Amino acid sequence: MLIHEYQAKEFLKHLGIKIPEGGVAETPEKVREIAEELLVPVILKSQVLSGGRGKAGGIIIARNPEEAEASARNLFGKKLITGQSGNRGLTVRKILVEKTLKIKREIYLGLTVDRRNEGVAAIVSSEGGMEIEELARSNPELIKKEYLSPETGLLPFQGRNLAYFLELQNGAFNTFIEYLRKLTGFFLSHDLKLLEINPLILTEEDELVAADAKMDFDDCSLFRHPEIAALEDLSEASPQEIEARHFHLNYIKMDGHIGCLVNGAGLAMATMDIIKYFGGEPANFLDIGGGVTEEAVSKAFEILIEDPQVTSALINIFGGIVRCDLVAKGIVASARKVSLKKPVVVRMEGTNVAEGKKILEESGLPFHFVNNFEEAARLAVALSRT
Amino acid sequence: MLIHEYQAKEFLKHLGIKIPEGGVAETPEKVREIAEELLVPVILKSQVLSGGRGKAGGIIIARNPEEAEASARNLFGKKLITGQSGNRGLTVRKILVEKTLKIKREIYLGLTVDRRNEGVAAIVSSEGGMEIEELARSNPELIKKEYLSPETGLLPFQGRNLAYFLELQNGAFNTFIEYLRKLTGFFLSHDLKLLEINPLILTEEDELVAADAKMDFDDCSLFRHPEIAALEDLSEASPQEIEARHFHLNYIKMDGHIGCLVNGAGLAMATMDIIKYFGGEPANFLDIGGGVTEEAVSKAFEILIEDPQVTSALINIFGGIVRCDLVAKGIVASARKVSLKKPVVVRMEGTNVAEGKKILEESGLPFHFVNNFEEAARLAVALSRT
Amino acid sequence: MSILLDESSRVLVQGITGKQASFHTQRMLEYGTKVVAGVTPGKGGQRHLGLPVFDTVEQAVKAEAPDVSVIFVPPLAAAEAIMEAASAGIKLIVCITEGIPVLDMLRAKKFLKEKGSLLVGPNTPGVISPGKSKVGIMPAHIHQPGSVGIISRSGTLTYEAVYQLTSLGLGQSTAVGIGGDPIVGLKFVDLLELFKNDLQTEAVVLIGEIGGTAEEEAAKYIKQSNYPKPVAAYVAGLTAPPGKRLGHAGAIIEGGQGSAGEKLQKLKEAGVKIIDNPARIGQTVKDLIS
Amino acid sequence: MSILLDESSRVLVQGITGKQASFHTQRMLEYGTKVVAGVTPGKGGQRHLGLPVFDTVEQAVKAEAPDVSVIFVPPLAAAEAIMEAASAGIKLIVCITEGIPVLDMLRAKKFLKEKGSLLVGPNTPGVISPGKSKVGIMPAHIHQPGSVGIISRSGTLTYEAVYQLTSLGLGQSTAVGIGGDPIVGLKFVDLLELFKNDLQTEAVVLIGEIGGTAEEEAAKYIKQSNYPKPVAAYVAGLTAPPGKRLGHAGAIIEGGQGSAGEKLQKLKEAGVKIIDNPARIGQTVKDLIS
Repeated sequence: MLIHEYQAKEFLKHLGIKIPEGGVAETPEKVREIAEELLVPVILKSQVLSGGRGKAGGIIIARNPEEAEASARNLFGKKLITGQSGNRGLTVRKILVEKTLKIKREIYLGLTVDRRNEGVAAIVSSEGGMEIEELARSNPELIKKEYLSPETGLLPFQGRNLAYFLELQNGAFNTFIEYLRKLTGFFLSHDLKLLEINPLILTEEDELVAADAKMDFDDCSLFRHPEIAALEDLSEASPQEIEARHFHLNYIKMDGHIGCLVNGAGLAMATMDIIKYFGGEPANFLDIGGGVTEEAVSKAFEILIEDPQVTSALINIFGGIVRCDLVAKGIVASARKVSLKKPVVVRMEGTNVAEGKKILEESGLPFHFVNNFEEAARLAVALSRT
Repeated sequence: MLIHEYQAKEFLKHLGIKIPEGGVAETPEKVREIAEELLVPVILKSQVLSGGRGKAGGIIIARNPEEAEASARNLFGKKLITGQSGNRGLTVRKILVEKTLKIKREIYLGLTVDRRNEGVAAIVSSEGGMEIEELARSNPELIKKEYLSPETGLLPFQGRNLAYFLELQNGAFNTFIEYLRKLTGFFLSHDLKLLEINPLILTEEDELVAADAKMDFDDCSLFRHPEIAALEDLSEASPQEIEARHFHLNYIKMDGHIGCLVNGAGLAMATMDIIKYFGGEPANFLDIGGGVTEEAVSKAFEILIEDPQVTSALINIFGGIVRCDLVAKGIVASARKVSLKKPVVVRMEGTNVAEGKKILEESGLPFHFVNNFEEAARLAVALSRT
Repeated sequence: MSILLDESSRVLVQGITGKQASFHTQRMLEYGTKVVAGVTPGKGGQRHLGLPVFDTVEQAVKAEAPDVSVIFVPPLAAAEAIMEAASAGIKLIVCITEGIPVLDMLRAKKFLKEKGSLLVGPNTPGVISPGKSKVGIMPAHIHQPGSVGIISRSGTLTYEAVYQLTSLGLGQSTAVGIGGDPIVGLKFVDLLELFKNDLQTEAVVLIGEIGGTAEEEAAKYIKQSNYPKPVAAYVAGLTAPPGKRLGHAGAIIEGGQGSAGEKLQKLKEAGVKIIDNPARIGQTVKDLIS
Repeated sequence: MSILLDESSRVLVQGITGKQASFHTQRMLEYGTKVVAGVTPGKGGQRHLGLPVFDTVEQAVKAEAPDVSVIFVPPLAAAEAIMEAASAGIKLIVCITEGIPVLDMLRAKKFLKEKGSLLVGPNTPGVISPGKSKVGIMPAHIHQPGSVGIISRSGTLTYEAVYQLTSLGLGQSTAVGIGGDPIVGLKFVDLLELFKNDLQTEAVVLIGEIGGTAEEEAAKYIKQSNYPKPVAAYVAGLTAPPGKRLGHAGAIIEGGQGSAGEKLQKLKEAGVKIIDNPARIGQTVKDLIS
């Protein structure tokens, strides 16, 4: 779970890590007010849950309070389209207003769970401000990693290895190690998956200041961190996505025309893939999961079939833990409710498949039954075009 | 470094581990006062740094305050001779006065650095109150161990394994695991080598109460625990031992007649052994160490030669880091000061041996030079009898 | 021969008295799996589904000598259950639980390395050696004994693959779900190595998905070892949008890495037969063998 | 051949700019040891005793490719220095430092197990393969190349043993101080194993002392492996009182265990030649060989 920059910076502040002076505003007037207090050129940073905000026009420097207010007026309500936002973009609802810094150097500092090495990687680069994956491809020699044990955290020599790599001096050297130690402790105690300070600024006064901050928490750990779970911002989620979450459905909206309802993440991906393979475009990823209820199936079907972009649907169930009859009941209830008009292709196998098909057939609703996975996909693609 | 039972119990109390009600007294009147407050039969426990206090008569039950005062009057100033105290015994200066407990069961609970397995062992037994080494020989099936990693501490299943082994029920089950978790945390954060609660009492009210407590801290770690170092009780150390400590000399008084001054622990032990081998008895263990100063050598020589039990001395130096000339200077200074009358055998090898011997020879003092280790020992033994 | 499991495997169920565990233990017993005991702290001494229940794995090991354990305990205690099993000397641990915090798994894996136990999962349907032993939650009836080894990061997609194979008359030696989490126990490489030495196995199917580098590592291993048996692979998620987690905690394209296309490319270069159409997994393997 | 060290060993000194380290580095250089670099954080880029100084072991490894490191850093940082060396890929770490907290050493040893480096010490005079390389603080002149391997928990007592051997014309293949602390790296058993395969070594001398069970483990190993070379042993502390720490942190008889008598008994039963009189170490070995 990603949190906003301003929220991440609150955590940094509590840890004793320097952040720029500033505040969060939800109105242009408040932006001006904060700018007036800061007394100098300020930077306005749109608080949306995505990287690439700068390129998308979401970050603006203002030389005085008036300019700040005017820029903020433009930003609020604007849809930022970034590499990760999809075509709909992300609406600017909050702006972080900060004092600009006198920059001597920009550093990258990141902590992440490293799947390959099965440890926590502390990563630094002397080229802050760039995307680290980009840099890893173009200039790997500018990056240094240390692998930390989740039990011991940062060992002193690992901090030194990184600080010497960055060629930090005197006070900044020790401050950097201290920051890293605190961040590692926070990372491990709060179950983060990713923590980035990019850039970490070495100011002309030789202070280290976190100019940006990204924190991504492990969703699976939120049960033990209710205070983190409470920070979730659902303002960008569609009503469908929020409803799906409520029913523990894995639903992701996409741009195609064929709605998919599948059990299991792998089979759901494969269903999207086969639609594409036969020339169609999936309208969504939807994994109803193993412990699904009839009610949740109903909701799942409703969400996908009411999507105005959807012109046909493909239901692909391989009953295992999930019983086909339960899925069938849920679909029928929902299809009746929405007075189904779109073509729906059903492919079912596994646990209680006969009972499931019987329920669908007896409903009198216009389902297309296809036993073969491939044929089902072909038909759903064909039907989406009629 | 061992601390007293009452000090160890203070730590337990801070950790939230139940200890019997009571207090420490240094006078019989104070003992009576505490006994009056406790209102029931009390137990008087002599606070000396040794096990086996019960057998030595250092632990007494008193049925009323008068009896408590009378018993305390007998105890204060008494010399307790235990298995670990040596013949001189340990003087009772403080008495811990505690309410007696209604005992349902007695449990042994210990944490120790296990040299063989190179981990921290948590050890329990359903037979509390006995010495664990004794029990390990006679009834090993009554003991269960779990090895804890110094990084993770107690894993929940390890606590359960031990608690089920002890057949604890309900509240006591969970309390036991909680105690163990806290004790492990304390052990690891405070650098203990041994922590024993023996017995841990299960009372008739099903509460777990630490009836006794032993804590031995790692001397090497005291630099980072000044608050622990401050608890050291030197009241039993002889002035010689305190002086030796002050000069970083490893000095241990023994019961023989031949004083030893050696560099290196292994060679010092070997020197004691060879004295014994030739029928003598060493008066002390003394390792002057590698980083010794001339002044410390002087002090070392003074301590051993002024011991009234000593009838001859053996100086055995194998110069490595330690230079023979430095040792010689130290000895000469000291020998002059005490106007040496006892025979001293000197065997020197290694770094600057020629210079060392020259200094000793030119001092005009009556040193016996022997180059051979064996001959030196023989002579020292012979001289001790004249 | 098969790998990991055979007729003699003695299975312990951790968390046996739970609802899911009870249901699936019943199914395993019906399949003929030698389930010998269960563990639920606090319920030691009881019997459940006709099996003895113990408070600790250690007690269960002492009494019934299981060599495999299958874990159905909730996410917050599952990593610890893995460590408990390893500490008690269980050789193969199959963790069904989904949703274990990733740092818990890092700690558990470090622990496993010291103890030397093998882990399958977490977030796996389990392992089955058809006709011999089933340890997990997969529907039994779709399987049939045979010569194809299956290694998969997915649950239902594995069933799909097995179903296709069985429909074409191709049985399976062992099917292993390695789990959909970012940090799992045995990976493609480890299992390829086991299948290599398994006489019963003639060909191996890898079912990968987006995220991580397990498929790339498999490709490297296959290439470097001149893998002696034919391997076919399907990788799910060609249509997956970057940065989105697709159901499995481990199924996410991060920082431009872990896409299906990249994985397929590497596998192809290693000489693996690529399956483009997930409806043709069975047919592809059939063509590959004959 | 010798063990652990030979002419080609490239040695790094951690904490090189300290007083003790400087003194002994000078001695090592005089002996002909290939000291190639030093590390002192904050002094990288300087030169000391003609050697390049680096801020981190990693930098030193990159520049000078040492395969042995000798540690002279203070107790509070020494365990960490061991981990730093292991992390940087140093194969043999010799830790001279005395007084490292025991829990620090437990952590360091766990770390070493993961990295696979060998540790000698702490609280050791070091290792010397006479005529080839000396890594430590032992007086060089008493040694001479030869065929006796020495493994000892003590410093000066080792010098005594070496002196006796050399005086009788018996040289040493390698002399290893394993250290006087309760938790050390290589133990008697590990080094006996190395000496077993060393062609230069004809006989081994063990010098033990009270405390712990290293001697008992050695006895067991010698017995079980039918150790093919003659072994003689002296164990210091027959006169040691129980419960008292005799100089070395590890030299203490605890709970009735770790006495010299017990150790000697076990070694005797394993067929080891027991040396009663510490002045006869050399003579005993001479009799044993000839």
